[in-house]
Amino acid sequence: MFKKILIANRGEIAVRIIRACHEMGIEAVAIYSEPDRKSLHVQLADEAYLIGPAPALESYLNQEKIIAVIKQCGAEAVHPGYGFLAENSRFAQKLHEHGIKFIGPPAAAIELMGDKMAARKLAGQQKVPTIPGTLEPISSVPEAQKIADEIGYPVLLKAAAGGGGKGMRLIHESSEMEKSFRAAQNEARAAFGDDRVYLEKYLLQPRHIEFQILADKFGNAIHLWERECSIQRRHQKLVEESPSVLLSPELREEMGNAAVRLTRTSGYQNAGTIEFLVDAQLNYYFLEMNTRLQVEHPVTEWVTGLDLVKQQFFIAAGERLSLRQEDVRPNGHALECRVYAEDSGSNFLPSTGEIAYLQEPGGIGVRCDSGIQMGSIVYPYYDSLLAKLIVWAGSRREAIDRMQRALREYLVFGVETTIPFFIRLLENDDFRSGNISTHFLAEHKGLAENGTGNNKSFAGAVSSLIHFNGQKPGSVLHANEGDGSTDSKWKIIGRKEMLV
Amino acid sequence: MFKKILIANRGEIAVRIIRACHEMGIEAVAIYSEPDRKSLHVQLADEAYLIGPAPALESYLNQEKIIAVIKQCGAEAVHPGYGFLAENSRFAQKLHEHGIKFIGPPAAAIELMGDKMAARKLAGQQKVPTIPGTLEPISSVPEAQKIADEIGYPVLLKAAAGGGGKGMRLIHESSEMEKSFRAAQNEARAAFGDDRVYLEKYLLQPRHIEFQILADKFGNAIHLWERECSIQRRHQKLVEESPSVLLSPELREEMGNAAVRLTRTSGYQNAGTIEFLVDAQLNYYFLEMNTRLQVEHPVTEWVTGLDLVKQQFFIAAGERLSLRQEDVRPNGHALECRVYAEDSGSNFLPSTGEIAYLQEPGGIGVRCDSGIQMGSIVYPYYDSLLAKLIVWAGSRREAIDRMQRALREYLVFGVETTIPFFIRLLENDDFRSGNISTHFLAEHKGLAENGTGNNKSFAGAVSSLIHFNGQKPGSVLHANEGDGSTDSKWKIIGRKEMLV
Amino acid sequence: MEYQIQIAGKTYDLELENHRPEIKIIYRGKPVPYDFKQIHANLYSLILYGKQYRVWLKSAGNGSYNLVLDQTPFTVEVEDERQRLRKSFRTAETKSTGVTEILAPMPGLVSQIEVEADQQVEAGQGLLIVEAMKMENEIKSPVNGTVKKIHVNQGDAIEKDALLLEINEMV
Amino acid sequence: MEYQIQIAGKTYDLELENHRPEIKIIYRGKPVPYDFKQIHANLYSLILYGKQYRVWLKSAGNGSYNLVLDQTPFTVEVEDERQRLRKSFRTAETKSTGVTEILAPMPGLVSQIEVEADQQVEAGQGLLIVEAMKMENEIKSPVNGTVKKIHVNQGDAIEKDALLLEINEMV
Repeated sequence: MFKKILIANRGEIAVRIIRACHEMGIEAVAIYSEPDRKSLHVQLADEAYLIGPAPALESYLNQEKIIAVIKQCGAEAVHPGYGFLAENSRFAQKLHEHGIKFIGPPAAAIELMGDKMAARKLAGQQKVPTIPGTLEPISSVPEAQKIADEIGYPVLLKAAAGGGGKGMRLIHESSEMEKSFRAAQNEARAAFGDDRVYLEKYLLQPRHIEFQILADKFGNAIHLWERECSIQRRHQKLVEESPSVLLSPELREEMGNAAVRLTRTSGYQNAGTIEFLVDAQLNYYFLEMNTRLQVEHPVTEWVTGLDLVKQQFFIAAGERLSLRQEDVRPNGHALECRVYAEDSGSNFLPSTGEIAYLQEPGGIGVRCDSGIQMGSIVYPYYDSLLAKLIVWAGSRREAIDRMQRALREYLVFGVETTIPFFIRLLENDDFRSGNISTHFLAEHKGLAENGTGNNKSFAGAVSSLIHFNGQKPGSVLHANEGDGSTDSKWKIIGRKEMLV
Repeated sequence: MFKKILIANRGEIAVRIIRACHEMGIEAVAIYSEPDRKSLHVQLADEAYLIGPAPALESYLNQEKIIAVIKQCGAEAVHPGYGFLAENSRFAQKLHEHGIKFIGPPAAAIELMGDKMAARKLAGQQKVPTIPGTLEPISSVPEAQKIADEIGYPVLLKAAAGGGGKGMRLIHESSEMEKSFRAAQNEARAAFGDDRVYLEKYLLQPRHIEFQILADKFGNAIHLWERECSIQRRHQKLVEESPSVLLSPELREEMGNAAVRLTRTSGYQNAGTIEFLVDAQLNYYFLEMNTRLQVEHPVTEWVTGLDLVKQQFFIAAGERLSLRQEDVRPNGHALECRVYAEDSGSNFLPSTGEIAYLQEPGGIGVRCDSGIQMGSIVYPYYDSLLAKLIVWAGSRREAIDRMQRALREYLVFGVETTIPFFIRLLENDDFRSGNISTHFLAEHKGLAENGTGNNKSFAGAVSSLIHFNGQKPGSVLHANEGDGSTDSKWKIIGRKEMLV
Repeated sequence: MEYQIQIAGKTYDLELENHRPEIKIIYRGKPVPYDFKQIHANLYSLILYGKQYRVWLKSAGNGSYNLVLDQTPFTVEVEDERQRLRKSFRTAETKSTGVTEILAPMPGLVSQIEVEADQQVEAGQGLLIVEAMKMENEIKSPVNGTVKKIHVNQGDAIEKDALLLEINEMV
Repeated sequence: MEYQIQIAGKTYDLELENHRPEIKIIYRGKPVPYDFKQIHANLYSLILYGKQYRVWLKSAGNGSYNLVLDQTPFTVEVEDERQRLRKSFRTAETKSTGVTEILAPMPGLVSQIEVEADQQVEAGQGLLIVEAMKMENEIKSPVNGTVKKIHVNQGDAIEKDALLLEINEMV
């Protein structure tokens, strides 16, 4: 096993990987940009090296500098996390040439499966259904309009090199094509340095269901069952769970087998994810493969009992998978909410600033994967994911109740977060009954708005008044001020007044 | 199900119970003594009532006041936690008379099984082995000396009403009896208001293994398998785990059946624990029953996937056990470390003060049940348990590695804690190989001492010097200051200097 | 002293009585049993009629407060009678000028400006695109009107609440 | 300026050079690459030769520090040459008086006093019992000697570091 690993990432995922290192007695090396000097991932690492100024291109995406640090500190392997260089085949190739292990798939597999169009072709060959659309990049607006007319609106424009919703646009009619085509190309170029886009039919009421994959270099590949990630905003996931309430055991097995087939034939190694869309008639379509660890990997970890990052280390170190498909027996229900620094009340606009107060939830069945601490600064330079809250329980219903409890305990002040949104979401009857799709938010617009909290307004008024007068001691209520009966006088008054 | 529950406790266990309430939509009512006004359990509750000044007798043990608050707030049931009134049959009886549910066993079962000597008698009738010793209270020193001579030294003096190591004394020879007898009586009287003591043979190399029990009012009783709690100081548990590495499947099943038999015949209801000692020859002896939720219940929760506090609510509300014995299938390995405000370097002396900084560990497989937050004050009035750190992993070895990782992340400053001790304990080869007994600490005295940390002294010297000079900016090392080779100049210097 | 407190569309009239060292709050003629303790900087625990609230409270000056109460945000105005009088007077004077200022909702980079000066815009129409956290965020007009002035250029790095452009509101 | 720093039984001679705005630390003639940043009140992150340490640091005044470095506690003395000289002089003057003061290791209640004034005691012998957190804790003599004076009575509530008794050390 490796003795020292460099983590080419920041935030919660860097912390996640450091934890796996420490549990295996591996030294964890952090890199950081100038504004990240005081970040949590730096403090938890064994070694830390400044890599450049704030812009990612000059720091977390700066391959030359990262390789120089690897040489300097003597790390034997690099974990890229997700985002940044995680799906960059040239980086993987360059490390390989320097004799450094890339903890991820071989460069060739990234290139093949990372190219959304090539992956679609491979799926077709393997008789895995794909969404109707183009298999080649589209070079012009008129061409796009022609193809869209053929497969029928609405259609989705997607980046060939894409992921995470970047470079993606929904088009309802021909007249919208020009503006969206440009925007998708620009966003794809900015995000991936590759402006190829393609077209897919836009499914109605689709559900996003993906299968976690592990494959070693000996040709063994297994899946760790599915995650449902249908709750999204701007084509980015907000809530993930495992298992999905939608799948029958038969369909689950069929999709799992399809995912393993695709993984094997692509020469894939390490952890990866095969994403599907499933429509209301339970037809499933291969969407794309993510050739890296996913943000939402913890829900799979909890139902299977496996540590996916450790599995990645074993595979990258050349070990054989220690599990057969029949050994992977999922148990219970896991749910994840992504805590973004975003204001759900203002269309999920990013929110920046200092984390003035932080209290993360704990107790039974709660896991918090956090990249922040009290005093952390949330900058506009990077992704707005602060932390992930994951819960487990014996049933989906209990998991939702537990998540509600944990969200209510979770105090983050100083920036806006998605926590209040999740509290409202988890109260929603459609969500609770599993009646969800990737269009859920569009169909439940009210959920994004902050509530009025009328029943607490009196408490708010009193708090403000006390503070206004300098927080002088109040008239403390002693237990024995009541007369001992359930009808104590002040209590009746209290109840009435609170209902005004 | 109950709509409102009052929690007659404080600290981490009150927080634990509040969480179960909130996950079930039950309103949680806290009580607090004057110094506990700002405690975490108060802040997480839906309602909170001042119950009296600091001394427990005037607050958390004040039955009249607690019952007055219950009447006042309209709670339908009381959860006593552990300690305080948890094993007080008179309190349970009084609540019953007021029509309030006591979330625990019936008063008669507390009285029967809470009396250590009566429980020993019952075990004998049920053919469950007991430790050689007396079945009646001992009234005088000469009587004690006579019996001890018969069963052979060393012997243990124990409080009939006891628990938690209070009123317990180890006696190696006849001459020690007088002083220890008085001390045990005094401690028993102070702790339980009952100074009856009895004698037991002191086993060599015994291991403490206990079985978690659930029983409903319809006569159904099951066990949730075992916990091993052999790592103790002053007869109080420090580390607990499930499963125990000692037991064979056959012995485990036999002890589980014995535990269920004792539970059934005692008319017990709700959650409880049957404690055994197991000697080096794998003989097991019934030790006592704890007629309440145990501090260490989370390790059972994690391997079984059950929420024990919710199970207590269901049973107290008159529901039937939803599980049969064959439904309880433990999975993986769970480990708990109790974070006490004690200085292990000074013989585990209590440490008090303000929690000046707190950062609890998170991430995969980690559960923190905490009663504190940053700014909390640790008072000398109550038990010194601040929090419990629980981990789960697929194997014991991985669980220990995970616990090590979590302990290293765990920052508590302002009071001394047992965290540094646990870090040393978990590195110990005997502990790692499962070669443990209740005498482990006595046999590994070095573990209690703080290490010298020589390899960090240079970093300590530099930190102090910088601070002494007003924390001026340092000569920041940029990644590109190295020459890009593994032999960069400052690194070689650095390594050498750090080894001085 | 009497106070008027506005919160969540409601107005509460509360009276303060100073019985040193205690302060009594009177509502509708009856004392309000409360206990308010600071937990950490801006975090407080309020126990009111036995109910417990965790209150995040930040003063915005002049009796204005931003509050988060059990995950619900509030803005509050506390005024005594004198202040209320003065304020209502001032409000009457400075009645809406019909100009809407568009402020940056977050720090970022102006990646595209979609309108020109004097252009007519409708409520909901895109005005410009700000890039932050690797996402493009379109800033939309909250009103119908015409663009009065554009204060930023494409490529500008902007702070939160920077003035981006002004719109003459159509009446 | 040169400093001598004592920690964990070791002494480091470090030199400070002031190159505003940077401060260089020189050890054995070579600059020490470090970066020291405050995270929260007494918590710091030190990066030293690339290694990262979380440092809890509290000044006890006069160059004395209590430190916790990755869960290991240290006490540190920082002295410049002048202070060192003065201190060694002072130490020589106030050379041990042979009296050992027994201080309370924690707050609590004196539940029993096991010795009397003028009684001879051995190292390890119990002196008194302090009850705290519901546990009885026996305070033992660290030295051989005779009890000089007992400063507390049974039943007294005591603060941490309260003077409990004095022992005349046997030489």
